[in-house]
Order: sequence, then structure tokens, then C-alpha cells
Amino acid sequence: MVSINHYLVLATFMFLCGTLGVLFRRNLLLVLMSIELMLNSVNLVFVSGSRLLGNLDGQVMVFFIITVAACEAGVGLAMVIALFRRYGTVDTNFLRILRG
Amino acid sequence: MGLTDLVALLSSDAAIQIIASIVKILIIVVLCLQIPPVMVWAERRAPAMMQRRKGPNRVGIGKFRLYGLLQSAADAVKLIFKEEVVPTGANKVVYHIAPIFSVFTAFLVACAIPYGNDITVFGQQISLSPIRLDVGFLFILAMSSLAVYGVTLAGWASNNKYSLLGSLRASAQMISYEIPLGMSLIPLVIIFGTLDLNKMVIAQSAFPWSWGVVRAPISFFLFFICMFAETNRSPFDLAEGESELVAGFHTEYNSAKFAAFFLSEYVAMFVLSALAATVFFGGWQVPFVPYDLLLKIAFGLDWLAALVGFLFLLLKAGFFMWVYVWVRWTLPRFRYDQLMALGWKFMLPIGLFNLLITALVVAIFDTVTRH
Amino acid sequence: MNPYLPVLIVLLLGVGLGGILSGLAHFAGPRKPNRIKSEPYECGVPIVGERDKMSVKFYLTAILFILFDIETVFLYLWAMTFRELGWFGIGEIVVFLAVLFAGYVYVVKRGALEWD
Amino acid sequence: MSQELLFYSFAGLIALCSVMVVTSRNPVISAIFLVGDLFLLAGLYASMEAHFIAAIQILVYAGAIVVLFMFVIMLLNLDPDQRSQVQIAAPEVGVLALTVIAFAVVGGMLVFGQPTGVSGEMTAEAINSAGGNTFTVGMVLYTKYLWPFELASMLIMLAIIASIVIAKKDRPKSATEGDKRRLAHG
Amino acid sequence: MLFWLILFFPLLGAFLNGLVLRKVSPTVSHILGTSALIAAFVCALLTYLQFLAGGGQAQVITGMEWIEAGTFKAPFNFILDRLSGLMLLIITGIGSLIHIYAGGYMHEEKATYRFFSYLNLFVFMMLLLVLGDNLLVMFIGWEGVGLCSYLLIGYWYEDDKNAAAGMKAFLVNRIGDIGFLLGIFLTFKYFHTVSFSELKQMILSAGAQLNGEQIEAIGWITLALFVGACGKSAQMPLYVWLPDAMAGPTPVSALIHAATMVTAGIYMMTRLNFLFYLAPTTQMIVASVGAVTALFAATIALVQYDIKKVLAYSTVSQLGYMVLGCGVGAYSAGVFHLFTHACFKALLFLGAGSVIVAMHHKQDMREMGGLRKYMPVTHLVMLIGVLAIIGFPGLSGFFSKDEILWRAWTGGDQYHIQWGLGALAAVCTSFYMVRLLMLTFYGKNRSDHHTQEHLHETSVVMWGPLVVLAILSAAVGYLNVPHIIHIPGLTNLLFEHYLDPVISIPPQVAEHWHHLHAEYPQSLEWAIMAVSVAGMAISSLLAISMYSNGFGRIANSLGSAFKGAHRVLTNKYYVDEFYDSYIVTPLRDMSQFLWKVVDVLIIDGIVNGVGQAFMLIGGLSSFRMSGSLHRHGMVMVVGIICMLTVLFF
Repeated sequence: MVSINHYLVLATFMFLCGTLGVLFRRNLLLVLMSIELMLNSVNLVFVSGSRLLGNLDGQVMVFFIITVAACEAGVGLAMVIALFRRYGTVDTNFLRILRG
Repeated sequence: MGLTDLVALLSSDAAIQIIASIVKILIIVVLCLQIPPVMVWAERRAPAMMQRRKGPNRVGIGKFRLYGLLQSAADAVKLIFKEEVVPTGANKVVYHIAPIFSVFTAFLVACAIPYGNDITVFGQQISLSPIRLDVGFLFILAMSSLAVYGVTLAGWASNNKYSLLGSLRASAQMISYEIPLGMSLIPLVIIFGTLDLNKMVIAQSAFPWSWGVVRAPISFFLFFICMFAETNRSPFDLAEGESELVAGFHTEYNSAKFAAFFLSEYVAMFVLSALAATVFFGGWQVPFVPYDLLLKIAFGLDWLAALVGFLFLLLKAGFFMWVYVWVRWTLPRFRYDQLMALGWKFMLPIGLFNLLITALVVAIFDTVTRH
Repeated sequence: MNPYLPVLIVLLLGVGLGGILSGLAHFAGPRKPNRIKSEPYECGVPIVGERDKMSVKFYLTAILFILFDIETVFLYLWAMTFRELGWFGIGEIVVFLAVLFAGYVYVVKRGALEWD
Repeated sequence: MSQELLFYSFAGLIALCSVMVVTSRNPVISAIFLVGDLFLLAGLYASMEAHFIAAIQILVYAGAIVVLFMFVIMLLNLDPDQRSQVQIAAPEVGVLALTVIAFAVVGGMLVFGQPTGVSGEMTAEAINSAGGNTFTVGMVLYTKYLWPFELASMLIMLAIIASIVIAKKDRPKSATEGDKRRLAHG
Repeated sequence: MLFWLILFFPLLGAFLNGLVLRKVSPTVSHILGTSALIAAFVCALLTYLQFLAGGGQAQVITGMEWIEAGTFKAPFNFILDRLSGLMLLIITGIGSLIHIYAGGYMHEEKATYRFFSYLNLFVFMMLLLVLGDNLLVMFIGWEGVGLCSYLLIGYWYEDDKNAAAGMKAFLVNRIGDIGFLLGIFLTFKYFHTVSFSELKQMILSAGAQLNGEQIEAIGWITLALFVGACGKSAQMPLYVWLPDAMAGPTPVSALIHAATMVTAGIYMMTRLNFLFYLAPTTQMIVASVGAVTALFAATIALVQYDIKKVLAYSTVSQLGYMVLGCGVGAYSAGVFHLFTHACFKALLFLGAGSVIVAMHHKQDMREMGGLRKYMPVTHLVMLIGVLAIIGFPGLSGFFSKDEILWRAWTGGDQYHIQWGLGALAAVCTSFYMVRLLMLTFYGKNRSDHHTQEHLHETSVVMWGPLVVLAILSAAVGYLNVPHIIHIPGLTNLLFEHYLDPVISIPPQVAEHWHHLHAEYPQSLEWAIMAVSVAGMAISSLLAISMYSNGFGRIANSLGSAFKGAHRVLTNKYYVDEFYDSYIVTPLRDMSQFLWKVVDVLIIDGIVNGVGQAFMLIGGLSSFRMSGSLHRHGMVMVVGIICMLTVLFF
């Protein structure tokens, strides 16, 4: 029997992959993709929780997360494009506007 | 394991279903594989007819020339045995993956169409659409939205600027028309209240005045335009405009890989034709012959009735395939800006408008009939 | 039987078929590559320039596609529940569409859909 | 039995794809693996009878969002050296931190066992008898989550406007009246 | 559904007028604002009829959840019962008439969208106030109408005086609001609910034994709430804002400062009558304040020259009557007077507005006179209004005011003084109202040549509503005919019985209020009525004789004979001056001190110092900021892990 713990472990693994990607990849596009990965792991938790609890709120929440992810991807990538135009690179090593 | 065990296993309910679904899938796949040759032939003979010339009529087996039908077979054999040329600087992995993307999405969609009413075999009810899901409609949309990848990846991996431009154009066109396509089908979901295509066909009944095309004419109009745009067919074949882009995203593809794209393109055409027939023209329903009557005529054999329905579906889909060819040789090509403007500035608002109008009409109708 | 089993079968079959077609070329045809033959095809003319940076238009189209795609999905869900929700549902969706339409009008006015 | 087999094969592939997304050198490859990931996740959702979510996972996520990523990758058309290497900024801290998370989750499960909760009435049977997954999800969305739904439209509208404002560069109108006059006067 | 539309239309009107259609012509904004109100009125009427057809039982309409904190719950619930239903009709009905009128009155203004937007918003807020099922929703409405009142008083804000009047209204109202808020807090503290329906059930249910602490608390709660009512309903000593509020456009004065908003205090007390009944001491205070206010304001009105000021003080005085009615426990009488007063005072204000328009925005009665000739319709309706307010037998004021005075007299020995004050105020009322009428419409015209030339009747947009209001002022009195008068086909005390379900005396204090339902000899009632009618007649005749031809000999000699008294009255008992020197000035000085010393030196010093300290620390540590996305992310992750750790263990 596949218990919810299985799904949780899988989701954790995906989340960690995503986090690692955000933290270690220098390409902004990859950073954004890693964020999608993290969002997906959360979706997985929601759906499995929805199944466990017999409650559809989790699935509706996933729907909203997908909506938000779409908006996030759109705006995020727009920013990547704007950055690329301005600085000619999407490598985070060269994008250090926040330097103190 | 003895023979009796094997028989028992094979005659268990689950096994029957699984075997049946494999059989169904194989039938559909084989059917789909026949489409490109026939269509290629049709696309050569039809313009010949229109332009008062002969077209290919030589290839045959011995004296049986079959109106040149075997030309296509010869073409297929030729394609497979040609040398494969991979351009330098191409991304090898992606270059090889791209056609696979195209092919399997096309087949997945083709398998989601109901080819007949449910039949009973060995006491098991078997649905005649190989893939039958609660979310049938959304499944078709989802899978066809994946078709973009084949095009995009192919163009990108070729390391050719014409390919890339062609693929970007093609995919931008495909996604642009996916919105009106999806939107044109929503009124039908409102009208029939289901996402299951087979239920939709049953709800349309055998009489043309209750078919989708009568109930939602604007939807059909939008869908009809989208059919051409989604498959990158004339008059929307900008993506492979020879004069500008050599041959579009598959410029650098040849031999069997080119055949794969070719195959998926024609399967996509067939799928959209069949979908149009299913959603707007009563699918496998035989016009004016309700299914019950059909069943009686077919000596009560449901598989026979289903076969007749299947043939009628093919007939209806075939008509749209013919329209594809017909339009290709009739209408000139659009400009790209015209294409995009048509999709975003005309079809999208019309689609929304159509949706609201349908909703209002249905709601008013419901309100009236309830009291 | 799980209704998704056929999906899996078709998927494998499709991938297999695509793979066979891809692989067939590899084994069936002759292989005599040379430098000029495998250059990217530009109508026989020597290759000019780098691959260009693409127009941002394609990107704008894609982002609009995403957002309207989401909208379509909302609409499908609504269409499914239409009979149950009735006029209330129509009210909801009209508000929803009105807001989105405002965004759409902005897009058109801003000229993001112009291809020139 | 078959369900476990399904889960483990899917989970393994998902894990593999996730790792590949993060570690691939080429963004296009990453995106392809991301599509794979999404596809497999949709499979898992389907196995949990969340048909609708499974469908839109592919329709919206794989069919739209990742396509957008693809487009941007092609648009930027990064030079091979800019398809950057995996570079680790501060490995010690990060790895340590993430190990802690992993251990916390897995350890928590070992210690506390399977999480439980008050079971709602929307079991698989209840959903099927109420009109299917899509229908019931729709009903929940359009009644209980009415306001978030309307707010979602607001969010989408803002995203449309924001992305256009950010990404579209206003090119100067080609040859305006002023330009023509300047040209005419040399 | 219909019910929500009542609230929705005014809000929509306010929204459209205020935010969307800002640049349209005044006609459009007038039509928009008016049609919003008329639509609301139609909905209200339908709702009300439905409600009556359904038996007239109070119903709570559940809105959305709003505030929820611990055991404290204040959902956005609405109550529809006989009281709020009546208020609904008054607000939307009279509101509609005034909106129609306002189109004519504001004809020459350029940017009326602001005016109509505020006016619609006011109506919405007022509806919230009367419909709210708990004190908090009522409080929103309460503050909202205060805000709109402030905005409308200062509508012509270019003039400093108007802006200052708005500010004054706002500030004085805040004092009352403190009392109101205190009342809400105390209510929740002792009863754990702020919902009217729940409170009522809790207090009236037979088994509810309120403990001593709660009984004591009720005294304070009612007192605090009454302070709030004093502020909004312009009672002593917080009445000072209302006369100044006449700086706003006249329709505003009619709608907000006569017909609806100022009655909010009376409405609130009636809504909570079961609480007030439990606090006889508060009731005594309420009655006294009401009676004193009634007389006090009436005496000031005797000598005012500004037509709107007279009406303003008259309003304060009439509100005093209503409060007196509440104070003696006759809530239905109070509400009935509220109803009739809304009709005739709106009529009087609008009539005065017509006069002001005709006089080219001159408000001094010394320059008027003889307008009967020029404005026959306005004269007629004003006459009806004046007769109604002075209690001329047969018109509405007669029935409603008499009922209050009768209740005051029968309230027992302790209320006889209040009755005396009230009766005296009624005498004054007749005097100043007849004076107003005489000075305005009779005698010779005293205005300058230019004004005289342009005198004419106003347009139908303006006198149409006046006619409707005049008919109402004449007729509504018959809804509550006292026992002793028998009119064929008309039930006595219809209105009182109508409100019976709302007015409920808790069983604990039934003994104390037994006189409300006791039987009295008819002769007594006739006598009381005779006293007031006689007083009315005498003072009216006096006024007619003094002012029939402008400021006659008698008036002047009377003025010089009682020079001191006249001066005191003209200066409104020096109340404003008193407030100015004993409250406003010390407060201003203290604020100056707090601002210059405490705020600037001490608080700002600390705040800026802390800020600078952080800048310093940040500057010192900013070399750690590499600007690297990953380092930021890393710090974030570590922080989240720390938080999770703390959360878990």
C-alpha cells in the first residue's frame, strides 16, 4: 500500500532538488525552473493530502498554485529578458546590483 | 502453468479489457499509419484534377496502376532508405528526440476519439475509444498542446536560422490558435454538460438538427479556422513558407525522421477532422438512423452497428480531410501579422462573446423550461 | 482496469514508433557524411552571420498564451458546473472575464500584438 | 501490488528527472526533463484520482509554462559558455542546511508515523457519485473559493500588464512626423 | 437578493459618480445619483412589503464573516425588522426626494459628481447603520455617515469657514464616538456579544438572571451609548456642531442634518431599548437632557435672523423631543416623532433652500418678506410645514409631539419638570416658526432692487418633491391617532402597535414602567392636549402680530426692553465662546507642547536615533553583502530552517 509518507518523501526530494537549483545554479532561467520544481513538490503534497483527507480543497489549491505559477513564470521571464537586454547576461555572478 | 490456467487468466475480466484495449490501440495506430500515404496521393491527384492535369499515375504493380496510389508507398520506402544527414553544430540528443515528441502526441490524441458506441464482448462492456477518460476533452487539449515541443525542439536543435525562425513561427502560431480552439469548444461543454466525447456524441443523436454545428454555429466557425492554423496548413502555412524559410522547422530533417514529422502532421489533421466530426457532426451517429434502429438493422449485433458507425465517422472525417486539400489549392497564404491579428484580435474576442452568448441562451432556456 | 493504462500503452507505442522511425534512418540508409554536406542548409549559399537574436514578439505571444490558457481552463471548469451554478455562475464568470478583458484591452492598446 | 510498482517506477523517474533538471548544463535539456517531470507527476495525480489536476498539469504546466521557458531560452540564444556550469556559491552551509531539512522530514516521518487528519466526506466513491472529479472540483472552486477565484482574474490581469510593461521595449515610432521634418531639413 | 440591491445601488451610484464618471455634466451625475436612490427605494419598498406580507417578524440576514477573534464575532449580518424596515423607507424615500431636489438646487455648480457621490455614499452608510445586526456594523455606518457629513459640510471647501464647520462637526462627533465605542467594549465585556438579536434574546429570555455586575454595567453601557447618541443627535452639550453644519448645501442640511443622520442616536437607543429600560437612572438623564435641549435650542431660535440657523436650532430642539420621548420610555412615540419630523423638517429645509435660491443665496430673513407673491407653491408647502411642526391640530406634528408630551406627563412625578420644559419649548417653537414664516413670506419685500427683480418660483424639479413632502407632512400623523380622538375607519395608535415587537420591556423592570401601559382618564389627556394647543395658539398669534409686517414696533420694543436677555440669546448663550476659552484653547496649548517638546524632541529623537544606529550597524556590516543572489537565498534558507526548528521544539 502506498501511504502518504511515500508521497511526502518524494515531494521533499523534489523540493530539495529545487532548492539546490535555486541556490547553486548561476543561470537565472535555471533558477526559475528550479522554482517551478519546488512549486510542483508542493502541489504533490496538496494532492496527496487531498486524497488522504477526502477533501477537495487541496486540489483547488493546486489549481490556484498553477495559476500563480503561470503568472510567476510570465513576469519572472519578462524580468529575465529585461535583464538580458540591459546587461547582456543572465548569469547571476554578473548581476550584483544589490551589492552593499 | 497449465493450459487451463492460461485460458482462465485470459478470460478474466481485466484480461479481456486489457487485450481489447491493446487491440483497439493497434487498430487505430495502423489506421493512422495509413493516413499519410493516402493523403499524399490525394494531395497530388486533387490539384491535378483541379488544374486539369494527370498527376502521378504510373506507379503500380504490374498492370494494376490503381490511379497512382502506390506512388506514396514508393515514396515511403524511398524516405526510409535515404541517407541521414545531421547538420554540424546540431544538438544531437534533442535533434533525435524531437520527432518522437511529435509522433507520440499525435497518436495519444488520435486514441482519445470515440470511434463507436460501447460494445459488449464476452460480457464485458468495451468502449470504442482506446483512451476513455472523465476529462476526455481536456486530455485532448493537453496532449495537443504538447505537440508544440516537437516543432520547437526540432527547429532549435537543427542549428539553422531558417529552421529556428520557422519553428518559432510555427509554435507561436500553434499556441496562439490553441486559445480560440479551446474556447470554441467550451460552449459545447455548456450545452452537453460533459467532457466525455462519447456522451457528447450520444447527446447529439442521429438527427442533424441537434448536432453541435446547429447548436453552436459560431463555435464551429472558430474551430474550423483553428483546424487549419493548428496544423500549420494552408492558408496558414507561414511556418514553412518556401519563399522565406526554405521549408520551416524540418528543413534539416530528412529520411525517416522527416517521415516521422510528416506522419504526425497528417495524423494531427486526421485527429482534428475526426474531432470536428465528433463534436459538431454527430460523430459515429448515422444520419437519420438512431442507434436503436441501427442496432435492429444490424441484426442486433452491436459490433456490426459499431462498425457502420465507425465507417460513418471516417466518412465525416474524410470530408474534412478533403476540405484541407481543397482549401490548400484554393486560398492564398496569409501574412504572418495578418495571421496573428486574426487569432488574437478577432477569434479571441469572438470566442469570448460566443461563450457568453451561449451561456446566456442556455441559462434562459433552462430557466424557462424549469418553470 | 485503470483508465490510464491505455495512455501508458499508447505512450510507449508512440515513443517506440518514433524511436523506430528515428533509428531506421540510422541503420537503413547509407552513411557518407562530409563537411559540406552536413553544413546547415541555406539554399546552397555560404552561411551568413550568427543565428540572430529572436524578436521579443514571440515571447510576448507565449506569455499571453499562458495567461489566456489558464483562463480557458477556468472556463472549462465553469462550463462543467454551469448547470449547477446557473445565473450565479454567469455572474461570477462575467466579473472574471471583465477583469481579464481589461487586461486584454491593455494588451491591444499597447500594441503588444502588432507584428510589423 | 501494481499500485506500488507504479508508484515506485514513477517516483524513481521523477527523482531522476528532478536531478537532471537541476544538473543539466544545457537549459533546453533541463526544460525537457522538466516536461518529463510534469508528465510523470500528472501520472501520479491520475493515480490519486485527481483527474482534473492531472489534465491541467499537462495542459498548463507542460503545454504552456515550459513552452514559455523554451521560447526564452531560444530568444536569448545563449552562447555555449553562457549556458553556465554548475557553480556552487557556498557549498558548506547550503548542503548542511538541506541535509538538515531532509533528515528532519524523513526523521519526522519515522518518529511520528503516518500523518493523519480528520477525514472529509470527499472520498473517491463520493466524488464519483457526485458527478466526477472535474465537476466536484469545479463546484468547490466556484462556491467556496469564489473570492480567490475572482482575485485570480485580478492576478492574471496584473501579470499580463506587468510582463508586457517589463518585456516590451517601446521602440521609437518609425519615422514620425518630427523625424521626417528633421530629415527634410537635413 | 432584493435586499442586497438596496445596499448595492447607492454604493454603485457613489462609485460611478465618484470614481468613474468624473467629467460628465452635472445633469448626468444628478440623474445617476437620483436613479440609484430611486432604484434603492423601489427595492426597499418591495423588500418591506415582502417583509410585512411575511408577518413582519424580525429576520437576520447573514452576510459574510467579518471580524473573528477568539470568542469575539462580528459577522456582517443585517437585521430586517419593523424598525429598520421603517428607517429603510424613510432614508431611501425622503433621500430620493431630496436627490431630485438637489439637482435643481445644485444646478449652477460645475462639479456635482463629488456632491452626488458623497450623497449616495451617505445613503449607503446610513443604510448600513440602520440595518446592521451588531454594534460594529452599526459603528461602521455611524462613522461613515459622520465622514460623509464632514465631506458635505465642507463641500464648498474653498471657503475656510465651511471647512472649519466641517472640522468642528467631525471633532465634536468624535467625542460622542468615544462614548459609543466605550459602550461597545463594555457590552462585549459583560455580555460576550455585540449582536442586537443575541443581546435581546439574552436579556429578555425568562431564565436569564443577570448578575449584579451586569445590571451595574448596563447603567454604564447605556450612559456611554447615550454619550454617543448626544454627539450624533446633537444634544446638550454636544449640539454645537449642528448649527454650524448649515454651511453645507441645503439639500445636505435637509437629508443629513434634519431627516436622517441626526436621528441615528434615537434609532440606536430604540434599537437597544431593552437595555435602556433596565437602567432607570440613565433614562432619567436621557429625558432631562432631551427636555433641556429642546427648550434651550428653541429659545436660541427665537432671535436668529438666518433662516437656516432658525431651522437648525429647531432641529436640535425637535431632536430633544425625540430624546425626551426615549427618556420617558415611550420609544414608539420618539420614533414616530422621528418619522414625522423627517417629513416636515426635510420639507422646511428644502423650502428654505428654494427661498435661498430665489434670493440669490441670501439667508438673512431681514432682507426677505412678501415672498408669497413671487413663490406661491413654496409658500403653500412651507405653510403646511410650519403648521405641521408647531403642532397645529390635524397635522402630523400635532400627533407626534403631543404623544411625547403626554407620555412625559404620565411618566410620574419625577418627569413633570421635563414635561414643563417640553411644553415651554413647544410654545417657543410655534413662536419662532411662525416668525420665520411671517418674515419670509408676508409683509413687504425688504430685499434690494436687483434681487427683487429676479424673484420667481423655482423649477418643478425643486417644488415637485416639496409637494410630495407636504402631503406626507400633513398625512403621516394619522398613523398614530391617540385614544381619545376617534376617526372613522382609522385604528388608534396604529404606529405604536406596529412597533410593539421591537419595543420590549424586560420582565425585571416591568413594574417600573407600568405607567406606559396604564389607563388614564380621558379628561387628563384632553387637558394636556389643550394646554399645548393653547400655548401654540397664543404664541403663534403673538408672532403674527409682532411680525406681520416685518420687524414691527412691538418686536423692537420687546427687544430693547429685554436687552440683556436678547443679547444672550443672540449670542447663543455664549456656549461657543465658553468652549473656545475653556476647552479649545487649553487643548491647543497642550497640543503645542506635546508637538514641540514631546514629539519633536523626545520621540523623534529616539526614533531617528534608532534609525541612525541601524544605518550605522548596516553600514558596518554591509561589506558582507556580496549582492549575490545565491548568498541571499542561502541566508533565507538558513533563516527558514532556524524558524522551523524553533517551531518544532
